[in-house]
Amino acid sequence: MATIAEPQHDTLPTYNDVTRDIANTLGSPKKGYYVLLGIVLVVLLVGAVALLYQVRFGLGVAGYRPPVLWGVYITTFVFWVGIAHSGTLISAILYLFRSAWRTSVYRTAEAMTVFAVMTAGLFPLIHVGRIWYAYWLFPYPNQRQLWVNFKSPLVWDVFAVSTYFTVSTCFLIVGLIPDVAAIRDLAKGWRKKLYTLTALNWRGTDQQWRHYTRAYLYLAALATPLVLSVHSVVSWDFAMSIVPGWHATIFAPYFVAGAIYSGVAMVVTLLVPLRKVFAMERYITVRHFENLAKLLLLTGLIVGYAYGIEYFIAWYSGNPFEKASFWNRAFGDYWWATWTMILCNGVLPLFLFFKKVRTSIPALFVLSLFVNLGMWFERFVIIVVSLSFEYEPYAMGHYTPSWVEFAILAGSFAWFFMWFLLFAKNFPTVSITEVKEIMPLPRKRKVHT
Amino acid sequence: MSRQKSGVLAAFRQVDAATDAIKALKELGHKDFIVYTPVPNVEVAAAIGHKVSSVRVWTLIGGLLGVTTGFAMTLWMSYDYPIVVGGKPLGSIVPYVVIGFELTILFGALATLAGVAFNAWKTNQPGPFDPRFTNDTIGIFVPCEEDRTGPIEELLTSNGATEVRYES
Amino acid sequence: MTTAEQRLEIYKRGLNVPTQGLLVAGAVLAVVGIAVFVMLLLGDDPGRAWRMFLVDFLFFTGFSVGAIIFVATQKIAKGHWSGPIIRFAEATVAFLPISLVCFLVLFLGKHYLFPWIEHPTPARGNWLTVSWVFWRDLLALLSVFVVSAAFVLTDMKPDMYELKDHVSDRRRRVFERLLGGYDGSEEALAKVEHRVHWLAPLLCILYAYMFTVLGFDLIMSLAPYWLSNLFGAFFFMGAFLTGLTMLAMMMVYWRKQLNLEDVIDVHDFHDLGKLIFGFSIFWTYLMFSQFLVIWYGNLPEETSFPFYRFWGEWRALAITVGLMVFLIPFWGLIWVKSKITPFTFTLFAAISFVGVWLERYLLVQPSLIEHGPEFGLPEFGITLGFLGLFLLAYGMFARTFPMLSPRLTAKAMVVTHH
Amino acid sequence: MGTRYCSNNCSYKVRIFNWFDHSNENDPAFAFPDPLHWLLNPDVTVRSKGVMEKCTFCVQRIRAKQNDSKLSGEPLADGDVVTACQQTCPADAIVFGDLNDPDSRVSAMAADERGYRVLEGLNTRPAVTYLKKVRNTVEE
Repeated sequence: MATIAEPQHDTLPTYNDVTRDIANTLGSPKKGYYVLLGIVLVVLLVGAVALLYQVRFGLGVAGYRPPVLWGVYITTFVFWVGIAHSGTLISAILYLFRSAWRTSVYRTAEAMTVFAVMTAGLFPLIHVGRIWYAYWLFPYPNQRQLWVNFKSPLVWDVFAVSTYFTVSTCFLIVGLIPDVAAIRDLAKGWRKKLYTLTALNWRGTDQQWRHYTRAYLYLAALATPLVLSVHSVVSWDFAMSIVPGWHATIFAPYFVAGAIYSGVAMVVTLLVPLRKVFAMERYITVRHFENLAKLLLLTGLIVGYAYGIEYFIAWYSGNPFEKASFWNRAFGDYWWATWTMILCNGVLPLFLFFKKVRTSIPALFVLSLFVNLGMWFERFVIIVVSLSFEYEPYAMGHYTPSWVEFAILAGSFAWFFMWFLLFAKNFPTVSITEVKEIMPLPRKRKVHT
Repeated sequence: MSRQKSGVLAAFRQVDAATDAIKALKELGHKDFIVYTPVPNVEVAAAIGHKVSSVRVWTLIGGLLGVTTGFAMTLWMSYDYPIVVGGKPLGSIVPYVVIGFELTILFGALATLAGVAFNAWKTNQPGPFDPRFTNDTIGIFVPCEEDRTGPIEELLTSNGATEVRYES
Repeated sequence: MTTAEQRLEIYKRGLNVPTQGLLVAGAVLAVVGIAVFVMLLLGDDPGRAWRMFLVDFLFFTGFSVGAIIFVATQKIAKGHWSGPIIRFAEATVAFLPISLVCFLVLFLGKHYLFPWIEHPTPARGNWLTVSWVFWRDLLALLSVFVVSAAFVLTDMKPDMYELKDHVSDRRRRVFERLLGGYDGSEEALAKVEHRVHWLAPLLCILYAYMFTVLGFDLIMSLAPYWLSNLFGAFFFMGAFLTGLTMLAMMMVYWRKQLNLEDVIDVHDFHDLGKLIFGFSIFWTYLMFSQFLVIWYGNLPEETSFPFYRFWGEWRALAITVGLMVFLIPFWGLIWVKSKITPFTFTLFAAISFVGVWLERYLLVQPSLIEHGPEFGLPEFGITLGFLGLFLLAYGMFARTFPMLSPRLTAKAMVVTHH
Repeated sequence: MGTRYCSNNCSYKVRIFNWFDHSNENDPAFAFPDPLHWLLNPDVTVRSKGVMEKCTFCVQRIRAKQNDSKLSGEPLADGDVVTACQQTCPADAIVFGDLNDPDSRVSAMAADERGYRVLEGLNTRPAVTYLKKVRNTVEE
């Protein structure tokens, strides 16, 4: 199990402190919480109305102009799937690597994963022309005796994203069980009933732990290749086609790195206020942020590498379509989107080489917002700009999103934050059990190390 | 849950005290005691000496089932509804790897869950519980008859139990 | 816990290592290899020798640097567990000067290797011309080698200082010269640590970019109209995997030679085994990512390269590579038992190692010849020659420098001691 | 159900998507009030919103001829099927037929040295072959 080389805090909290401090974050919300929740619900309502409007009148109310038939919706889909990835990285991959620092941040990341996939999953539905036939995507026996086309990357997507949702939800719930049991034993009233139900009779017996720790390990081992595969499959939605700017072998790892990059940024965005509001400074320290910053730097560098290679190979190929496509990205109609992306994802993370930036929480927070922005634009550039400028000059066009798309985009953030707010007040956003796990239990004999 | 057993319930604050007590209990031939810990602990697990959980067999079988299902389903459906798309062969292994892989993970994960649920149910140990056991206290419950608690209580106390009581 | 003297006794084992076998074997193989190479150059098919020379240059340089990159990643991730085995990886630095010479030699055979000399690609300007490729790749190699050397040297300083009183005068003089101003003080140590943590990421970044350039120039350009923008990453991650498998074999070898059973324990096998397992999967992932996209896109200019290798005369070799780098290590190393048993651990590492060698062969050769694979004296002779040179360099390093780092080993033992 | 993926991947951008429900008289986007409904071809359905379309090479005409030939027992001859565009083209510039039949007129013309296909380099093997203009290159 996890061992620690150095103490994480100046004075180690006791087990009792941990349970108490984290349990204190639950229940009894203040006024600000309701105000926030209210705002979120209003925005969500606006998004929902926009969606209903679009369903009633047809997709034409969005800003699509041929040849750009994928726009903000797919951009946002990829964006949210990407956000989801860091959660699994932090919870599963770092678990396998036995990184002790993950313990106090992984729950937030993992909850974020589940909610981000829930948000992402809506977008393919919002995006299709006939949402009421969405079930056609699944291979089920039907009267017409036809099956889905397994050669279509969109069908892979259905399998990948739904698998990802299932597995990351399992992972979150399994991780929650001992924690919920711990708060169950403190709670009163209806919450006690809720936690008793969700703790599934967890008592922490030796037999329970024996199976639990194994299962957790295997789930982590399964989630690790899964997280690589999901965004790879998403990237293959693009790379399988021969659209210039889409057809690239580097897409899979490049998208995965980008996904983790944006996801870590979102974790930082969420953790900074959360730590403040919940007074979690003792558990989520600057060291945690620095480690997150290092992850950001690493993935940011990979993304930067991919940008460089893409442009280089576009030139190296000597293929006029590829060349033109990349030239258009940088200097065409959408130059502003491309340069936003390059600046936010390629240049800004370089500041993370400085320890001062890595250890400054305000700086990291601001940076994380820029990264989120940059990553949204990255997908926008890849999807919209490539589509607007393909092979045939007669079929080139310009796309500007409509108010419906913006409303639904805003609604998606509201939807995500609604779940997160509800989660944060009802379930521990810092893992009680795992934070304890990296702290030594008291002993009667001294151990020398 | 089956009928609650009666026996001695002890609370420990120190991990090595608990492991000493477990070792001592095992030496006396006790087998069906229950140890409650707030976190999984390697020392405690080593002292009890359980075999590795059989959950891994579930994961493996689930994964293999998943990969088989993935390829079988895609290939069979391609030939059952034969339509050539994009000039690709009807049953194309290359893209079906994706489906095969995803189902491996899905089935593997679900089988792991089923495995942990099944094993936890099968090895369920009914016994008294104290809310502190999920917080900061290690608990040991030794089932025994009321008139034979003496030596067990003494063993637990001498190894460092902070609290010992009889539960029926 | 051991006392200071007991510890010193352990570290002395890493100081006086038996290198006779390595050096003799290395010298014999090197002589044989060079003889075979020269003989072939004078024969009627010098191209065959040059092609194999390129394959082996890529393979041996790849895993030598790959092993050092592994060290750098350990420094970045603060993976203290690897302390006792770190020098076995760092020792490959001794091969880098030889690699550099091999690179220079390689260009003597340029006309047998680079099709773009006879059929230039003007669309790319001067990018694929002898002088550009030569200077660019030389610069790439030099930058990686210099930083690698600086990195390894810095990491060794405290160890050399600590052990300099326990070695012969000759080695002592070497140590003292290399130590520079290092005086064993707290500040000096802090400076070393700082430098290591600064050089490690730099080395990784350089490695990624420079080996991408090498992969593009020395493999991809052999089929001048084929391209895959993941190829650079595929090349350097494959090299990294061989770095790991080489380290695995070295770890088992030195553990036995130096009686390090008490220092290198089950956990090290398990950890390194997991890494090899993971990066085998990652190799497969990168391979599949390229293949799927190319297969699906079905553009003639892209498909020629993989299809030529996956179907027809090369098919058997391609399948062998897939088995050796992915399937066999996957099913071999998925079990805990096989990872912690030295025999199986070495076996699967070796299979993967040789598998990547075949993979390099498969990447290079079909671009240059019209017929199927051929394995004979030239192929094995030249490879054994490279192996000999590598073993010589490695043995010379082991003769001179401490193969067990006192400070890193001590750290590892503190951390893994539960 | 309208993912529009096929259009994205179409190098020729010949696909048309139905953004609104032009055929539904209860919809604000209804486009064919009396007498405009006479514009519509009775042989094909008007698609609802969310459906992707492209030129089908007049599949309704092909099917009709196929049925005729089945009923009469006589095999389809080259030139039996005439597409709408072919029928209306005053210059007879469009030829339709079975490319799989090596003896058909269209096969012969496609094999002509003047024949070229759009974006041939992409290996998409389109079914439409154009014939180059014959130019007197000596004078130009």
